[in-house]
Parts: sequence; structure tokens; C-alpha cells
Amino acid sequence: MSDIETFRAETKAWLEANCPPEMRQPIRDDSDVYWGGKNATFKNDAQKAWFEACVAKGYTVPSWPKEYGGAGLNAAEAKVLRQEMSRMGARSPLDSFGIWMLGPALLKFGTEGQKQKFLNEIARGQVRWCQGYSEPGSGSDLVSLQTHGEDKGDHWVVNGQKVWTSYADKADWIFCLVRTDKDNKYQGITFTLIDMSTEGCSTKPIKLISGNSPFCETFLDNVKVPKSYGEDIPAQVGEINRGWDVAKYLLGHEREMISGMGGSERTAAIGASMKRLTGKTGDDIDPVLRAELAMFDVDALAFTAMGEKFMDEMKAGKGHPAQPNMMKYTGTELNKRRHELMMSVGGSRSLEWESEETSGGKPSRNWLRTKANSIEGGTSEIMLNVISKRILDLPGA
Amino acid sequence: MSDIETFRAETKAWLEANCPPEMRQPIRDDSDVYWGGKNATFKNDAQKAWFEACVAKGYTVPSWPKEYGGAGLNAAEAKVLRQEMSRMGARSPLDSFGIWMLGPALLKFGTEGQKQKFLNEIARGQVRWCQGYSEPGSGSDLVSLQTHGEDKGDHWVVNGQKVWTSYADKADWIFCLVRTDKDNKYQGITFTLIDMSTEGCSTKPIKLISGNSPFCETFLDNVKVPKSYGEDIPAQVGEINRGWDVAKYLLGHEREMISGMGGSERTAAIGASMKRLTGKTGDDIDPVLRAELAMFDVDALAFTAMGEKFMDEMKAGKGHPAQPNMMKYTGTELNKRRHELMMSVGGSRSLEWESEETSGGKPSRNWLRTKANSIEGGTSEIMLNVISKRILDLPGA
Amino acid sequence: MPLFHTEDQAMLAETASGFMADEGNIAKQLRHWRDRDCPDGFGHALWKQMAEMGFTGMLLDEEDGGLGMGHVEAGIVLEEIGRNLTPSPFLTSSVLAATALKHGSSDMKGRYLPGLIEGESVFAVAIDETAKHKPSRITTKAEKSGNGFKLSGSKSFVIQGASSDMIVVAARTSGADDDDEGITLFAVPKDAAGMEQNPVRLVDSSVASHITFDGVELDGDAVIGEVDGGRDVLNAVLSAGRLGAAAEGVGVARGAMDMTIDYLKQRKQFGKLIGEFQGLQHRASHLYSEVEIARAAVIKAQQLADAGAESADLMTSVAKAKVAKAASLAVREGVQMHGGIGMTDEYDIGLYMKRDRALSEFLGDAYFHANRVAEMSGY
Amino acid sequence: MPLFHTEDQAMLAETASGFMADEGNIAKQLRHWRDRDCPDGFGHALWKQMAEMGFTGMLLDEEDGGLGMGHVEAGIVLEEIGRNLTPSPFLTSSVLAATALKHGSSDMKGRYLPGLIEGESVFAVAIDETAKHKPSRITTKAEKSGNGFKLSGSKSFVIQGASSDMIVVAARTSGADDDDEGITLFAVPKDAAGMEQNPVRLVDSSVASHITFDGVELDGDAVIGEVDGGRDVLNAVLSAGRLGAAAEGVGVARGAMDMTIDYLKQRKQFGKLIGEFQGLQHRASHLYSEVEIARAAVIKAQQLADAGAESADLMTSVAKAKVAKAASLAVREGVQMHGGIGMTDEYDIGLYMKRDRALSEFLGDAYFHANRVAEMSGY
Repeated sequence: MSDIETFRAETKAWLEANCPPEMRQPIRDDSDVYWGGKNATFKNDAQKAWFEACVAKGYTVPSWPKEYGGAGLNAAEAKVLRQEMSRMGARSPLDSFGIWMLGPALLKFGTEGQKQKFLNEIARGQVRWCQGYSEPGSGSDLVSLQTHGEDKGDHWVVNGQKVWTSYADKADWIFCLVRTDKDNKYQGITFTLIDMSTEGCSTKPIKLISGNSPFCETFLDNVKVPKSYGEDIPAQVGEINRGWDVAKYLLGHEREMISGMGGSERTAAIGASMKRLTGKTGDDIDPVLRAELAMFDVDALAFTAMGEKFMDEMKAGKGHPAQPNMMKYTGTELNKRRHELMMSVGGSRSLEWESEETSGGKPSRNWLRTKANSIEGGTSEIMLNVISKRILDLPGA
Repeated sequence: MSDIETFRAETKAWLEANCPPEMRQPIRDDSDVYWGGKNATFKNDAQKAWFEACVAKGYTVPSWPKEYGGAGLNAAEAKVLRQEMSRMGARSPLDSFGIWMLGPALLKFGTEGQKQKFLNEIARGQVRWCQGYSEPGSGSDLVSLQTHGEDKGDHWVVNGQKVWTSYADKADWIFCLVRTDKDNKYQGITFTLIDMSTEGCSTKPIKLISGNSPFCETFLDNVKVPKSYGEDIPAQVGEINRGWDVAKYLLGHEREMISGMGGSERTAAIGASMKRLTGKTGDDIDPVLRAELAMFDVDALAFTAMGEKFMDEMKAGKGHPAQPNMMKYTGTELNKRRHELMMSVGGSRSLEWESEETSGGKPSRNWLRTKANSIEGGTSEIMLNVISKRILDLPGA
Repeated sequence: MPLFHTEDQAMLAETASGFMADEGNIAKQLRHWRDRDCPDGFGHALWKQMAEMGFTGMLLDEEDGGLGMGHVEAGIVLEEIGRNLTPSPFLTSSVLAATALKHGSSDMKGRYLPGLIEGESVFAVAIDETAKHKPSRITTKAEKSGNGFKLSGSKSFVIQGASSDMIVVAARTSGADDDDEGITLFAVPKDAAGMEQNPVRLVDSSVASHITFDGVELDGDAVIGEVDGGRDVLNAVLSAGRLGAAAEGVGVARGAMDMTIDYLKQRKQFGKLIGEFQGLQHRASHLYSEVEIARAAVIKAQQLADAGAESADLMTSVAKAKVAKAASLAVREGVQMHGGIGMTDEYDIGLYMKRDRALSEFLGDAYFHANRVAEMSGY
Repeated sequence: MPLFHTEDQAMLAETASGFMADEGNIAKQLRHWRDRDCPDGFGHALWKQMAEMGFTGMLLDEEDGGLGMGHVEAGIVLEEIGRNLTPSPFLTSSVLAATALKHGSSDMKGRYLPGLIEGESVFAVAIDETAKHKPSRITTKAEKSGNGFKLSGSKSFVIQGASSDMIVVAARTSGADDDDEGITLFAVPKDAAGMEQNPVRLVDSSVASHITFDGVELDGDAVIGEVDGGRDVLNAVLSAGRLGAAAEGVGVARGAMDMTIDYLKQRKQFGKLIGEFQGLQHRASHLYSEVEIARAAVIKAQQLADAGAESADLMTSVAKAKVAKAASLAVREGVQMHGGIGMTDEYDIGLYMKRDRALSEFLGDAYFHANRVAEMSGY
């Protein structure tokens, strides 16, 4: 048996032994997701047990090095783990922006000291991070950043306001972009790590059209940020005034992540499930709507193939570096279309906002939520600009 | 009976008496259209009789003043005439760019002498005109005009090349834009009238993807153009170096004309006729294609309503002056879509290029022809720019 | 008849536009009632004001105390309602129910019309029985009992049902579920025994009821029009409602478009007004074109309907479908072009998106009406 | 199996791309034969060269003298054919007919395969009977007569039929017109008495025949596979053909797109390169995305088919439909962005538009396959 097959067998066995049945159920709502952090509580013992087993095994961040709390899996092993987990429907033991965003940034730009401290905290779900990029008046345009950090020798005094900080109200720390050199557009930004319990740091949730508030406004009012959190643990990632490089790297990484969802349910074919739905409601799908579903399924299944192709190319070091931008554009537009069609099939029932039958208006709230897909993490327009410039090499793009 | 009703009765009677049955048949091909001009010949006696009757009555240009060869009809009367003619399926007695383009320009900018001479020649089908705007390298961008007229006191010496001159190979005269002041982008262009029998004036047909050649390249090689064609008959329309105003006016007028076709067959619903077609061929329309036809018919019937609305608004002096640009954009895009769908319904039969069954590949050649709709007379992109600027008043548009 | 408003209609438009902007605007009405979780989803005071404006009975005949106006005029009011997202009983009571009541006995008119005209009463219409519009199928049964009827079955998506004094119900008095014949319309009072309403809040903050009829006893005088002959009345109600919804949809589309175009002229990114970017300019221009085409389809359909033309029905479906497509484009582009703030509840653009959804679904969406256009065209 | 080419496949791609660019380019082949009004619509010399390259028999088993390659490899050659609009018998002979002949007797293989492999023979396939692709309905009849069959009926859209030495004909030997069972495939020699061809030039300069069979006598050994059991063979032929057409379509789309993007970088208007206008940039980027997605769908379908996966059939229809949509967008945007010169016969972009039309129609257009995806998905 090849190494990888041995690994698959072991992984299967370990998952069978350690993933409680409850953790193999599909996620119903946010409370089923464990985000970690100082104030985190477990919904039930199963969630706790599954999380702790994964921490011990390094499976909260399987491909991170062991010394930072990971399991040090290589690409092939990581893929096997993903496959086996999805095969048994195992939930993710820990979701966090630390894993998805700060982690990768630290792995690339962090000092040894930062890695030791922050990566381990993240892997063990001890600290919950949030991201502070956007500001009022600067949406996709990060360069017009206003939040300012004044150099006071051994510390910064940071003043400014961030928006679209996901779950900032629940986060312990924030990694954010701070202007530390006013005269230097790109090279005057520092990627700064701030403890949100510091005085002057406050948050205010933003109510969305979906009725939910996953995002906050975050206010930084004379926040004192030490330049160092200890031996070899500077408060910034990368060099001072070089935060732009880190942010650019992360944005790219983020888009890869989002585009990586190509294969997932959110872009798969929907016609069959819609047919089942109307079977229940006693409606029949209008012939013209059926045709739209058919055209959508063609696009969705084709897109799924591209997601798979791109993942394979990435692993093989092929594939255009700007490809994630294209997948971000196409994937999010497809998902918006998908929910428009689901709403149409659902008819008046799917318009309900608070009814039990729709578990609190899930169809309409999800539909509205998807409208942000093509705005957050770089708008579709930005993605198209990037494709024009970096892939098609069009003049002045 | 109101005046207009009397007029309708008289018109009916006159048409019945003067329009031969053959001239009430739908037009099958170009040879059914009479364009006039020095070398024009009639396809048959009916065509000749119908043309001459209309000339005598002023119905080749019904709304032009009587003294210039028209019938001096007001808007209401002209509408009645159009209605009655289409009701009996009467063909247009004379098609010409003189009627559609030069005429309106002369009526607005011409001298009395020019009107007397040129309008009468046009109304009587004695002279066939063509238009010389575009040049190689300047498609929609008329300002980069190269054709140059050198001032030689009593005459100009014109050198340059025009493209997309419709039927220039069949025309007697050309009205074209000539640069007479190199230092003045907009105010250095003169709207010049040139007799194409002049030495140095030659044409070469352009073969299109449809296989037809309705357009020519026109070469002006040291063409000597007198500054006057007689008492009060200057060789240019409007003032020298002010040709841009005339051209702008004409473009607007042209778009009105094209957009005015809103109500015509070319944008009407097609689903029913496609159904009849497949009834003949023994095919049935695929359900997804049927849905596309249904969506098209919705758009087509709605567009037809807008065409009608716009015409009514024009007559009442309402309606935005840039509206024709919008109708040009939407109407031409709709027509392209229409022919794509017709090709799909026709299937492999509609792919035939030379067969008798398709009378020489009409479906595919017409389909290809429509691709020029959104290019000629201002591209769709230009139309969208105009809407942005003149209707939406967007910054920097 | 030229395809634009007459002077009288233009005057009405001006009045309606001023009134709705002042009294029916988003802050004063939609947000006000929504944020108070109002069980009606609209304000009765405004309904009274609309009565004073003469709107409530505009479609009714003059001998019935109405203004004897047509679909064009009703559409003028509805477009302003759409533009301001004004919640009100106008569409259901003054257009749908009123069209039904025009076919009622003089006795029935006497019972219901004065309240409507004075803005005292609110009426609803119950047609659909499943989540998708399908008026060809009516399964709710009304069986003869004594000299009256016994109503059993269920209806869904009854807008403002729980706020209504009377509900017009389409029921089957004979024939099979999908028969054209055998339909009868009933005027069911709100307190009818055996009628149970389950009102639910919708995405656009309006409230619609699921209604069950468990042997509801009705007198013979509850019948609107002829027994078994209700299909024609129902069709008249549907046409009026679809024309009205289309007109309101044009208002929604134009409202969303206008606020988006304004935004393009204010919002800066990368040191430029975003309206300077040609990519957005072309999309905005395309949007403008689609909305203009939809507008034309609506006034054409309204005029044909007012003239009683045969082609009115086809053009009504064309208009309903075209408006649904154009308005959907308007709200989607609106939210996208607003970017992040477009996703916040604080901004109005999202409210337009929500209203568009509910309105398009009402009485048949773009797919339903495109299919209807195909069927009416014989393919 | 990762979704990109293996090293061997990458090498083949390089070879094929070089060969087609040198020998199969538009000037040397498509325009050359078109402008001479060639009755074949392709050049036999190139067909021989393709044999020397080993392309002609690449799908055939090695024991039959082929290379035993799969759909991915055939697709590699076809994408280059598409990119160069190279007219050749490859798709009909080496993909469709070859797939049929794989099911033939060893005797039949001996009769036809050597000629194919050497590029001496050209074969066609006759399936459709009306203007739209509908393989579920086969009405052309083959009745038993002696120890052979008598063929009567008609076929249309038989690509290169008049140039072919043999035509694979799908006929009904039993059952009703729309039955799945009762189909038999026959290898009909070009000189068969009673077979009449009416060849017509198509928009893309290829030539297709309308064929009538008036009691054509066939020996028993003309049967491919089992009598009455031809549906499976037919399905295999259709799948191979659809995968092939999709791969060629990707080439057409990429060829048109690349030449358009180049044009955006050269053409000036209003003193700017038109590629600087964001309106065109965004459309070009959208086009690129659609073509990339279509490409992925094709290689996915090819790999599934080569692996004999159950889902191959569904993914094949997805690929055929997606390519049709993406390629159509590519040629339409291509002509529009080229402006006036795009309409001239002198420029190649119009040739891409013509080829795309014919290729999309072949073996089912986007609508046919989208509908098929819906049916296979159970709705």
C-alpha cells in the first residue's frame, strides 16, 4: 500500500474514532460553527470533544507546521483529509479569520516569535481575530486609507475608523492596516496587530439588508499600541510602512480561498433539487423558468469543473496567479444568479421573512446575503480590472 | 367629416387608382427597390408607373415643400399617408440617401439655390447620392478625418479615401466631410458636395461576410471641386469649416430614422412565425429554445411599444433629443438577437449558403448582415456613451 | 391616442408625485411602520389622505361615487407609490378588489364601495393556492348549502388579508380543478366563521395571509357576478392587478435607478467619481434603456386595456414580464453599484430590491408571463 | 487524474499546434479551398499529412493499427483545428465514423480502417433527418431482404457526405419512429445504387449532403454491430462526436478571442487604443472567463469519458452547451469589437463566426444540450 493510501486508511480510522456523530450532521445555523476565542462557548459536548481532538492532532490547521499547532501535512495528505472529512460529512472543528487570513500572512511574513505566539493561539482557538482593512469612503480602494498611527517611540497612537470588520464585536484581536507615513501612498501603510481590549477600541454592528449583522464598524480612538509584544514579537507583520505587500498577498490568498469554493454546493446544479422542492409545495416549474434552470445548471456544472481544474493546477504549480480573481468574479456572479432562481422557484413562500416554515426567512435572507458576494473581498468590477491587466494585458488596465 | 378624414379618403382613393397591384407585393430582393439616379432602370412598367405617379403627386418626399418636389403634407397628413400605404402594402416608390440624409440637411442648412436644384433632383429621382463620412482608421471617430481639401481660390482640390460609402459604385454624387482647416479639429471640416463623374473620383466595392457588397471604398485623387455650382449654389452645405454641425445634425436624424423602424417587422415578435416554420420542416421547437423565443418576444413587443411612443413624442415635440441613440442601441441589439434565434430555429437548413430552398442562403446571409446594425451609423458603444453623457449626464462621459 | 400622458394625466402625475414624495416617502411610511413592526405593514392615516386625494375610488364608475378613470390614471398613482415604496392598500383594494366589486350587485356595491372610497375600508383578494401564481387552477370549493354556500379550502399570498374588512375569494362552484368554467367569486367578510388567517411578514415588510376556509357559511348575496361565471370577473381582476403591479414596478425601477445614477455622481474611488468609469457608464446606460422600454410597454398595455382592445391581454403580460426583468436589473445593478453601503439596512437601495422581489412575484413573475405570451402567440 | 494535460498530452498539443499553424492555417486551407469553390471544402493533401502525423487513427485500438488514444488526445488535435478553422475530415472520419467502426466486424475493420489510417479514405455519418438534431427519432427504414437489407428514407446535414467513400447510416430495423430499440447502423459504400446525394455548401464553406435512400440494397456484412442493437453504438458515436465538436469549439472560441484581444491592443479611436476603454476591458475579461470555464468543462468531460465514468454523458452535454454559449459570445464580441472591418470578408474574424454557427448546430446546439442536462437531472 502506498504511503498516501496508508495515510488515508489511518485518517479514516482516526476520524471514525474521534468525530462524534453529531459533528457529522450538516450545519444548520451559525451556532453550529465554533469560532474559538476568549469568550467562546461550546454548543454541546460533541462540539467540544471534536474540537479538542482536532487540536491535539493538529487538525484545526492540518497543513501548518507541527511546531505552530498544525499537523504538518503535505498537499496530497491535506487533500486526502479534506476528502475523507467531506465523505463522512465531518464539520470543520474551528472556523476563524486567524486560520484563513492572518495565519497565511504570518507564515509568509512573520518573525519566528510571532509564529510561535500567534499561530499556536490560533490553532488552539484561544484567540479570535478580525480583519480591519476597509474604511468609510474607501471600499475597494485601500490606498486612500485614513486610519493613522502616530509614532511615539516605543508605541503607536492609532486613530481612525474601520468598516466591514467581520464579527469584530466577537473578536479578541484585530489585524488592520494603519497609515504610518502620510507622504507615501503605498509604502506608508503598516500591517498592525491590535489587542481589542485596549482602551479606545470599540465596535458597532452594521445591520444588513438580510437583517443580520455579521459586520461591524470599529472605532480606534487614541488606541495605544506597543511596538512589541515581547521578544521577537513586533506589533506589525512585515516591515513598518510595508503593510501593503502583506495586504496584497492576503487579498490574493483570500480570493484563492473564495474561488476555491468553486466545487462546493454554492455553485452546483440546482434544477433537480428545485424540482423536488416544487414537488413538495404542489407547484410545477413553469417551462420558461425550467429553461433558465437548465441554462444555469450548464453554467454551474461547467464552473465546478473549472474550480476543480484550478485546484489541480495550483497544486501542480501551474495556473495563472490572477486566476483566483477570475474565479472570484464568475463564482460570485453565479451564486447570485443561483439564489435569484431559487427565489423564483420558491415563489411567494420564499418571500416570507419570519415564518417557521422558512425557519425565519432563510431563502430570502440568504438571497439578500449573496448580493455581498460580488462586493466583499474585491468587487466584480475590480476583478474584471485585474483580469484585463494581469491576464489579458490590456493597455492602461 | 374632419379635414384629416377627408384627406384620408382622398389618399385612399388616389392610392387605389395609382398604385399598381405589383407594387403592393412585399419586396423580395434589391431589384424590387427603385433607387433612381442617372443610370437607373425600372424593373418593370408597374415600378415605372408607380414612381412617376408619386413624383407627379410629390409623394416620393411627401412632407417636403411643394416647390422642392414634395407634397407639403403636415405631420398628421404624412402619418395618414404612411398608414394607408402600409395598409395596402404599397412599396416605397423611391429609396435614396438623398431623401433620407442630404435632403434633411439641405432643408435645415441649405441655401435657396441649393434647395431648388438638389431637392428637386432628389424628389424626381434624377440624381442618386451617397454618403462619405468614415475613413480607414476613423470608424466612429469622425474627428480624425484625413481627407483634405486644398483651397485653390475658385475651387478645392480634394485628396483622400472614404470607406463604408453605401452603393457609392451606383451613385452620381457624394456628400462628404472634407478637412479644410488642419489646425482646427472640429471647426475645420466642410460638408462638401461632389459630382462623382469628376476625374480622380473612383470606387471599389467591399465584400462583406454576408457575401454581399453594399459598401464601397471611395478614392478621391486630386479631385477638382468648384466652390460653386451656380448662382447661390455653393459646393458646401452650411458654412465652410462648419461641416461638423451639419454632420452632427444628420447623424442624429439618421439615428431617428433607424430607431423609427422600431415598429417594423425587424423587431416584432418571432415565436409564432418560427412555430409555423418548424411545422413545415417537421421539427419541433426545443423547450429551452422556446423559452428564449418567449423572452425575446417580450422584449421585441415592448421595444415596438417604445418605438411607437417615441414617434408620438417626436410629433408632439416631446421626447429627449438623445432618445434616438438609445433606440438605435436597443433596436439593433434586439435585431441581432432576433436573427441568432431564427438561425437556431432553422437549424442545419438555415446554415445553407447557396441552396435554392433558402433562395441563396437568405437566412444565414441576413443573419450575418445584422451584425453590422450595431456598427454602422454609430456603434452600440458610441450610443451608450451618448446616453451616459446626454441623458444620464454622468461625469466625464 | 398618442402614447404619452394627456394634459389631465400629466396634471394627475404631478399631484400624485408631490403627494407621495411628501406623505408617502420611505422615512414617513415604509421605514416608520416596518421599524414599529406594524401588523398591517401600512398606515391608515395615509389611506385616509389618499381618499381625500380622490385616489381610492378612481377606478370606480361615477354613478358608484368613483371617478371613472382608467388603468393609465391608476398606473400614474401606482408608479409614484412604487418610486416611494409606499405601503398602502391601493393596489389590492382600489385596483383588484374594486375591479371585482364593479361586477357586484348594487346592494353589494352599497355595502362596500363607500367605505373604500372614504379610505375607511381595506379589501384583499384571494386567488393563489400554492406558492406560484396559477389562476387556471382553483380548488377551493364552494358548495351550495341552503340558499347560500359553504366554502372549504385554502389560499396563500393574500396581501393585507389580516388587515382587510372583506376578502374577495375565487372559489370553485362546479367542474374540475383546472376547468375554465365553474368559478365563482365571493365577498367574504373578515369575521366569517370558519375562516382562519395566518399572517406572515414578507421580505418587503408587507404582510400576507395564508387562509384556510373550514366550511365557511356564505349567504347568496356574497356572490360577486354570476355563479359559475366568475372566470371573466377573475380575468378582469387579474388584468387590472397585473397592469397595476407593472406600473408600480416601473416606479420601483426608476426610483432605484435614479438613486443609483445620483450615487455614481457622488461616490469617489481611486480619486475619481465612479460615474466616470466607462464600465459603469455603459451598464447604467443599458439599464436606462431597459427601464424606458418597460415604461413604454406599460403605457401601451394600459391604453389598450382602457380602450378595451383585444390585444390588451397579450400586451399586459408583455408589460408585466418586461417590467419584472427591467426592475430586477435596476435593483441588482443598484445594490452592486452602491457597493458595501448598498448592503446596509441604513440605505434605501436594499428596500427597492426587496419590494421588487415581492412585486414581481405578485400575479405572475417574468417567467409566468413570458410563457403566457408564448401560449397566446400559439407556440 | 488532475484536470490538466499530462506531459505526453502537452507534447502532443505542442506538435498539433505547430502543425496546424503551419499547414492548416486559414490562408493555406479554409480560404484556399473556399475561394476555389472546392466541392469537398477541404484538401486531401492535408488529410494525408494528418495521417503521417498519426492523427487519422488516433482513436482506433492499437491492434487495429491505431494509437489507442482517448477523447483528451483527439480533443487536443480538434482544438487546434478549431483555432485555425482547418477544414478536414478529422471530426467526421476519425472521430464519429471511427467510433462506429470500432464496433464493426474484423472483416469490416479490414475493409475500412487501413484507408482511414493512411488518410486515403473519407467517411461520413448520417444521423439527422430534419433540420434540428434529434437522434431519438430514426425513421429511415432498413427492411430485411434476402440475407441483406433494403434501405429507404432520407438524411440531412451529412457533413462531407459527397466526399466520402463510405457513409455510416443509422436506420430503423424494427419498432416505431421514436423507439430506443430497433436501430441498426450500416456502412453504406458511396456507389450504393439507389442512394442519391444533394450536396450543399454551408455558411462555413463546408459541404453537407441531403441524402435520399430509395430501396438501397445492402449485404448483411454492411451491418455495424448488432441488428436492432445499434442504439448503444449510435450513443457512443454521438458522445465522441459531441466531445470532439466541443473541443473544436473551444479552439474556435480561443482563436476568435485571441485575435480580438490583439486588435484591442492595436486599434486606435479618439486618440486612444480601444483596449484602454474600460467598457471593452470588462467585456473582454468576461469573455475570457466564459471561455476558460468552457475549456474546463470540456477537459472534465473528456477525462470522464476516457475513464468510462457514468457521469460522462451528463458532463458531455454540459460541455457541448457551455462551449456553444462561450464560442458564440466570443465571435459576436469579436465582430463587434473589430467594428466595420470585422464585417469584411477580408478579415478572418467573420470566418470564426461562420464556423461557430455550423459547429454549434452539429450534434445538438446549446438549447438541445441544456434541455438534455435538465432531463438527465430529472426535471
